[in-house]
Amino acid sequence: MSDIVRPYGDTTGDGMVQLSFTLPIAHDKRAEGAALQLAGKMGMDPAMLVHAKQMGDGFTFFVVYGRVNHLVDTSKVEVVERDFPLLSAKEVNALVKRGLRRKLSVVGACIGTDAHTVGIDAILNVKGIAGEKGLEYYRELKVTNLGAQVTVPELVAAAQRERADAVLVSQVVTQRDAHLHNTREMSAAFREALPADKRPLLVVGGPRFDESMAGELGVDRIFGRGTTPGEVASYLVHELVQP
Amino acid sequence: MSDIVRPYGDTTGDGMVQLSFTLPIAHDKRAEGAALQLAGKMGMDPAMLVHAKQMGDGFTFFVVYGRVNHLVDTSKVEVVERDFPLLSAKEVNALVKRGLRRKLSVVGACIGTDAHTVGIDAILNVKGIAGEKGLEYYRELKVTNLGAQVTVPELVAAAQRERADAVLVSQVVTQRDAHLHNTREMSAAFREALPADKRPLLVVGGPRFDESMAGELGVDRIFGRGTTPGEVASYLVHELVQP
Amino acid sequence: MAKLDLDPALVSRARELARRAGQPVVDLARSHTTVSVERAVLRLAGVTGADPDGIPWVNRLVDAVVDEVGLEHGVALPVFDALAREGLPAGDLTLLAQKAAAGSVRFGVPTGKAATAARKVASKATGAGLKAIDRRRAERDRLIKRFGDPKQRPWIYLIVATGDIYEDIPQAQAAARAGADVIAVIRSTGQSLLDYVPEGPTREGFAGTYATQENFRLMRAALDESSRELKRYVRLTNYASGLCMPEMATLAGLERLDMMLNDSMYGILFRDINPIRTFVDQRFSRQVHARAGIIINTGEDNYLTTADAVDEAHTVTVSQLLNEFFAHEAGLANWQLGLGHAFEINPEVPESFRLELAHALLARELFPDAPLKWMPPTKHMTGDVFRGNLLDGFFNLAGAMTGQGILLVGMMTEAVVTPWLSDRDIALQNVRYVLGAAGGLHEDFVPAPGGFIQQRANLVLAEAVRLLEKIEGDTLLQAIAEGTFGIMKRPADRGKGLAGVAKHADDYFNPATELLEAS
Amino acid sequence: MAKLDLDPALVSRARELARRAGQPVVDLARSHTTVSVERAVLRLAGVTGADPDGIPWVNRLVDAVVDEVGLEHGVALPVFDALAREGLPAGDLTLLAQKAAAGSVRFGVPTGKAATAARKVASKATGAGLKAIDRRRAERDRLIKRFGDPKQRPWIYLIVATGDIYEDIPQAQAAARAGADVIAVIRSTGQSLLDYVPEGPTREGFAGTYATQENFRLMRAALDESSRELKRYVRLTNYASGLCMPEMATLAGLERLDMMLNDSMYGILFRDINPIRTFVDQRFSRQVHARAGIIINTGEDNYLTTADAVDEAHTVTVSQLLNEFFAHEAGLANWQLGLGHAFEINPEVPESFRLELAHALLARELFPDAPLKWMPPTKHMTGDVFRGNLLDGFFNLAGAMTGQGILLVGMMTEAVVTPWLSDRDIALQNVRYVLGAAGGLHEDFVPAPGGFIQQRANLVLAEAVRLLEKIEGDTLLQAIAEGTFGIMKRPADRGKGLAGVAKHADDYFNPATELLEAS
Ligand code: B12
Ligand code: B12
Ligand SMILES: Cc1ncc(COP(=O)(O)O)c(C=O)c1O
Ligand SMILES: Cc1ncc(COP(=O)(O)O)c(C=O)c1O
Repeated sequence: MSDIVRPYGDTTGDGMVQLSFTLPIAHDKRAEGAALQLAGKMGMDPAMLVHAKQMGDGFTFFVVYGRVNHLVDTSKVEVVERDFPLLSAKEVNALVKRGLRRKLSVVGACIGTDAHTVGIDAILNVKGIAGEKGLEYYRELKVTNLGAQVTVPELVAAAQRERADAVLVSQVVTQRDAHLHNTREMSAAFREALPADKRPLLVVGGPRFDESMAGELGVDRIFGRGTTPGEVASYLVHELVQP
Repeated sequence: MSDIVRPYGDTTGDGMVQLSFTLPIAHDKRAEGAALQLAGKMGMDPAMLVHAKQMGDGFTFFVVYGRVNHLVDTSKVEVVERDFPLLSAKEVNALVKRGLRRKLSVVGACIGTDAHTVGIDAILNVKGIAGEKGLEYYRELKVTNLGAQVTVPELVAAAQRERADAVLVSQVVTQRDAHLHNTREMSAAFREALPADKRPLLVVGGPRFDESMAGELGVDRIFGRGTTPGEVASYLVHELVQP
Repeated sequence: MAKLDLDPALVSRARELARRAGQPVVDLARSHTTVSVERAVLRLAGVTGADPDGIPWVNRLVDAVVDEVGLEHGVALPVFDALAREGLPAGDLTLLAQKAAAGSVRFGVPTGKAATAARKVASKATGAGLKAIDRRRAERDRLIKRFGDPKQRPWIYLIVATGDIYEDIPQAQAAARAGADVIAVIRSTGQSLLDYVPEGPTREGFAGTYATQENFRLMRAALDESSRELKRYVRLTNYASGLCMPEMATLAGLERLDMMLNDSMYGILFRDINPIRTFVDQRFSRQVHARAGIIINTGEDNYLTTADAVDEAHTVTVSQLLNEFFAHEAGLANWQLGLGHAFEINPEVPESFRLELAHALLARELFPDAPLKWMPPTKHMTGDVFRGNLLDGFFNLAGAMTGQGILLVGMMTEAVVTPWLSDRDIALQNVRYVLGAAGGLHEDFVPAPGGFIQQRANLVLAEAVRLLEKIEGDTLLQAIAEGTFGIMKRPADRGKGLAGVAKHADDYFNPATELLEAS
Repeated sequence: MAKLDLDPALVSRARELARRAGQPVVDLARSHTTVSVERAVLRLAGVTGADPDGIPWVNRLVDAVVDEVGLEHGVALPVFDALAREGLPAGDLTLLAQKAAAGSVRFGVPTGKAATAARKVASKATGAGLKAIDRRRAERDRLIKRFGDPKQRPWIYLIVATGDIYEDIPQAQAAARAGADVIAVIRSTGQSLLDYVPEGPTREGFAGTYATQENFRLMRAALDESSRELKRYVRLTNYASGLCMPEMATLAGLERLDMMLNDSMYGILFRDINPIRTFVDQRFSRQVHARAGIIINTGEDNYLTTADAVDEAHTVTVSQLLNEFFAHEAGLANWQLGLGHAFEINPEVPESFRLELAHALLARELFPDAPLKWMPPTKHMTGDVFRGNLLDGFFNLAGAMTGQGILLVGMMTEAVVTPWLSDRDIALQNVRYVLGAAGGLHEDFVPAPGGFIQQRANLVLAEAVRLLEKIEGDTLLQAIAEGTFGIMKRPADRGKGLAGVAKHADDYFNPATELLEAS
């Protein structure tokens, strides 16, 4: 099978997509033309403007259907594939015990003004998520969950106090790129506070991260939507425990 | 005010749009990467993949939100603006009577295998649409509505028989560009059957036409979604009656 | 169950009026034949295939007979007489057709012994066709027993419409996997006006796929595979409608289709097919459906795309009563009557949802044993697909609250395109949510006594009775001519296909009808 | 109206238990003060503005007093005493604050005549603040009389959350024009943990706009304009929550906000604010709301984002009963109690919609005179915006069928972004459709006697009573520490803002509380 695919409406190769957006202009023929111009610039041709509705004084919402001419080359897709084996809790415990000869210390928090703890709790708390227990359940992991709205200095201090092997940070609010700013601030603080060889593994997670941005944000790994505790535990063992 | 605008999510200039499509591949990380690749090619950056759902064996549906970088230049928008005055039924009748000294003959039909007559009936029948009466209601217009699934030869013959000043054709089904094929076939047939000066004015309409394609399709005018009979009558007078 | 407090006397009166309005049309149907009825007979007798131009041999054969002896005697006698004269065995009818097309056979209407002999062979041959249909029906019963019926009512009914049978198949299977209980393959525009059934697998329909025997077979086989995989018998639907209605019914029986769109008036109103032609074809096709155990779906929903769903609600009721009468007369049982109606009230109308509930319950209570076919909003759908999906959800809810039998799943892109793969998935998710979350809500839905819903339903019933009284006085053909249904005016002496109709001669013979009416 | 057949004795018992569980907390609140309560007093007395770093003068003044004499006497006496000593008129409190910040004023707790004098001036000054609030309340009454209340229940409540007051304003006006009856300006993340109220108009919030007196004023003025245009009084909502709860309540009263999110436990559970701090602040802020004629919105809906909406449904009921008790004790009338609950059951749960109806009706029947605040699905919303809009439609329907008072409009992009302009428009269209098409359906909604819905509602009530019994035995603070609500464990000696709490000294004096409790 070829690596090249196109969007599929109801026939192979038809290239059909649906698009919606608002333009800050009142609704008239010119506005519809403007909407089609945007669709055209996005590569839709032909584009059918199927809905236009003015909102308030000077905004119009549009729905456009049509064919895009772009080809998708699946061989050129870059993804962060899981590059470590998925382990059971038992295996994680055994490997930590054998490889580290002490408990592996994990410090977690939701930093900045973000107060969404459900995600980090899903990873850390015994309760876990999707039928998997969280990291607290792992006998050989020592988990310190700092909760929400933790400042970066507090986090760095806690990591030092707990001799953290890994620091797990959650960021859910993304408006104005809050998650990116906070993550950068956090990784910079660790770089400043600790020499490279004393620095804990830095892991961030949240539903709207782009997993390929780890390098850019100065962290070791990013976990996105639908992460499970087992994946995180397996990753920690892979990175921190000599086999 | 500037002619340049960008899509608006919740802040001026944020450029935010929503996109959905299906790719003919099973759902995995690579598929998500492929979806983001497409969004990237459409000019979305950053693009957030917010939903992915496999359908059947080898298809995945995606929803993507994000910023597009394209600018919309409203001064470059090309639209078919109404270039004739909008007349009342009274005015239409008066002008026809004075300018033509006979009834203006209109032949309407839904051609090809298309059987959607509601649109053409809305234009032609007395009942009309959106509170406006249809062309049959105009005393000085003679309307022959051939109904649905009329073949092109039947239409040409009827136009000759009725000495049509204008032929009004409706096309609603657009799958596989049926409306475009049928319109081209129709205009070619009239070109073949009649010399240029005997040819009736050719008008097509339907909800999914691009009004700027008249030249390409060999017709004099295209009417789209939400056309009213008054607009059509005014256009006919503008084109066919000397002032 | 009775939530509307309908007056039983009024209900009986409505049925009686429908019977009286319908009977003259039945008499018409019993005394006429059409080219398609005759072709259906030949298909039952075993004629298959098409000439190199794609014209089926049944067409060539019927045309040849009609050319020489006319249609009024039926083709069975001339054909089996010629077969005997040519010394061909009954199995070689197709060969006879080929010869006839080449002009090398003569036809006449046999009399006496020749006629008796022809009659006998004809009955045997068409009887074999009916037996094949019986076997497919038994097979369906076996498969349903093995795989089971859908767990829930309403059954979930989805359309595929790519134009290409080989794209349709995987889409249909995906839909079945996602929860569809019934798959309908929409036909190409224009097919209903073809006076022949195309042959073979096809890939070039517009907004639908050609109905051919081979396409029927391919899709049924694919869905049998899905049924096995899903442990649930997935039904297949097509259209017995248009100029070839009787043949479509026959092919559906032969290929084990499970439901067929089949209305007594749709072709007249929406395809401008001649009324007599339609009523004759319709009766024969229903007799075949009755025999084949096929559920029919009638088309009242369509009226509400051209007429207003509030003003003309009673015309739907009237048409349902007529469709019921014609169906019973043709031998269909109540469980085979997928009477149509639809959620087509303008959503801007105040209390539109409660009006929908009133109309849907009225149908439910008038036809308690029929698996009503509940059609989604189409007319008031727009390019606003977000609103569209919401409206479809309320349609699904109305279906669940009023106990509809067959839920035709609405698509958010109704006003935009024929359904995309993803539209179907989104639509099924919508249905699953509504049935899962509110499937039992009908228990708590008790229209207030004398309240809005009861009043509305009783008003519609009263208007229906009033209209039936008028129709009974004027005749149904007159009512159709005047635009009573879907505001389409269709006089009895106009419309397509009238040339293919003939009044029976005294010696008219149709072995299929005889066998069908005997059973 | 009673559709659930609840046992009145059980309902009374639930209320009595809530009273008994709540009373110790009220006693706590009556015997403690907090820095924010004291700052609120100074705001009522007329201190305004902030220092060049943006720290309000009320903070500088309270901090100065606390530094010298501690919090336990209240700041009114030390401040008005100092004012007198400085020879400043009562109107110059802000000047005093500036001096205090510069370190040029000394504070002490006056006694005897000085105390009596300070008390008198303090009462007069704060009384002037309360009178300003009274004037705003009268103004609201006038405007409502002039422009009218929304025609329908539930009121339609929409959020704006751009972070920039100048983007918020046109969006709020557009929403009002599209049908919103109430506009809530969501606050920036983090504001609730600021121990001061920012000043001036702001443009840099994250996922919300800072609550400042100036932003309140700007938005209220904009909505007054909309009210005039639309001939319907458009209400404005913000948050009396977080470390500055009492001050927010005061500013809301001064700027004629109409509703405030104000819960007795939200800050404890979801912002990790110290329980004592919260209960003290909460009582004062509610006394101010009572005086200002503001409707409070409680936060039980939030529990269902962290706890399961079926398993923990009874914790919502328990919390509503506690919120009701605390509110009445603080002087709020039933019409001011926008008790919260939400449509948060996993939509995959069988009969989830009927379960929602049961829960929503339970709240309705337990609090017949309260304008319940009905919150849309959030937890089970996903990036599938098509499904999201559908779910919001069923949420709207449940709201209409169960007579909710304030409908917080759900957005299809809940799991994606803070609402876009178009999301709000789509959401309002959804509400309009549901209320227009099915607004009267409650008439036909009659839960089957002894059926699914009645059983469920009665079970939740029984579980609530059982939990209240346990809380009454163990104390509410203990229950909170154990994670009873929203499965968040919050011990009474932990959490933010504890340093800002003090037990009243014997000479504690708070002129505002005295006046509020006298009225
Ligand atoms: C629950 C919730 C709340 C609860 C939070 C309770 C709590 N203790 O966490 C409450 C009600 C308090 C709340 C409040 C607010 N919320 Co909120 N909330 C949500 C909601 C409904 C669900 C989030 C959630 O719990 N998801 C479930 C968890 C399990 O998923 P997850 O977080 O993605 O986590 C998974 C992965 O991402 C990953 N992961 C996450 N973190 C980490 C970390 C590591 C190390 C790893 C390895 C993995 C990992 O693994 C997890 C398990 O699979 C979302 C909407 C939605 N449906 O998504 C809005 C949402 C997140 N909230 C939002 C907002 C704006 C707010 C407020 C700021 C609104 C306001 N101004 O008042 C407030 C204030 C909160 C604040 N200061 O941060 C916005 C954010 C918009 C944006 N994109 O910027 C959302 C999207 C809603 C919206 N559309 O407006 N919220
Ligand atoms: C009503 C309807 C029907 C009715 C038609 C009844 C009749 N007598 O017309 C019935 C039920 C019979 C029907 C059948 C079918 N339909 Co149909 N139908 C519709 C529906 C619901 C509404 C169309 C309509 O009436 N609109 C109202 C009129 C007033 O609007 P309009 O046509 O746009 O006309 C306005 C303008 O466009 C303009 N205009 C139009 N024509 C002209 C001409 C001139 C000269 C001028 C000046 C202006 C003008 O002015 C009009 C007034 O403003 C649409 C879905 C939808 N909601 O849009 C599907 C739809 C058009 N149907 C569709 C299909 C596929 C079919 C079928 C082919 C399905 C099948 N295979 O069985 C059949 C067969 C029809 C055939 N052979 O053509 C598709 C077309 C898909 C596509 N884009 O290609 C649609 C979009 C539904 C869908 N999503 O699948 N249909
Ligand atoms: C009863 C009935 N028959 C037939 C059809 C389809 O007809 P055609 O194949 O002529 O488009 C429909 C359309 O939905 C219908 O409702
Ligand atoms: C009762 C209540 N108070 C306050 C808030 C908001 O709190 P914060 O401003 O701390 O984010 C909410 C959130 O929706 C709430 O429900």
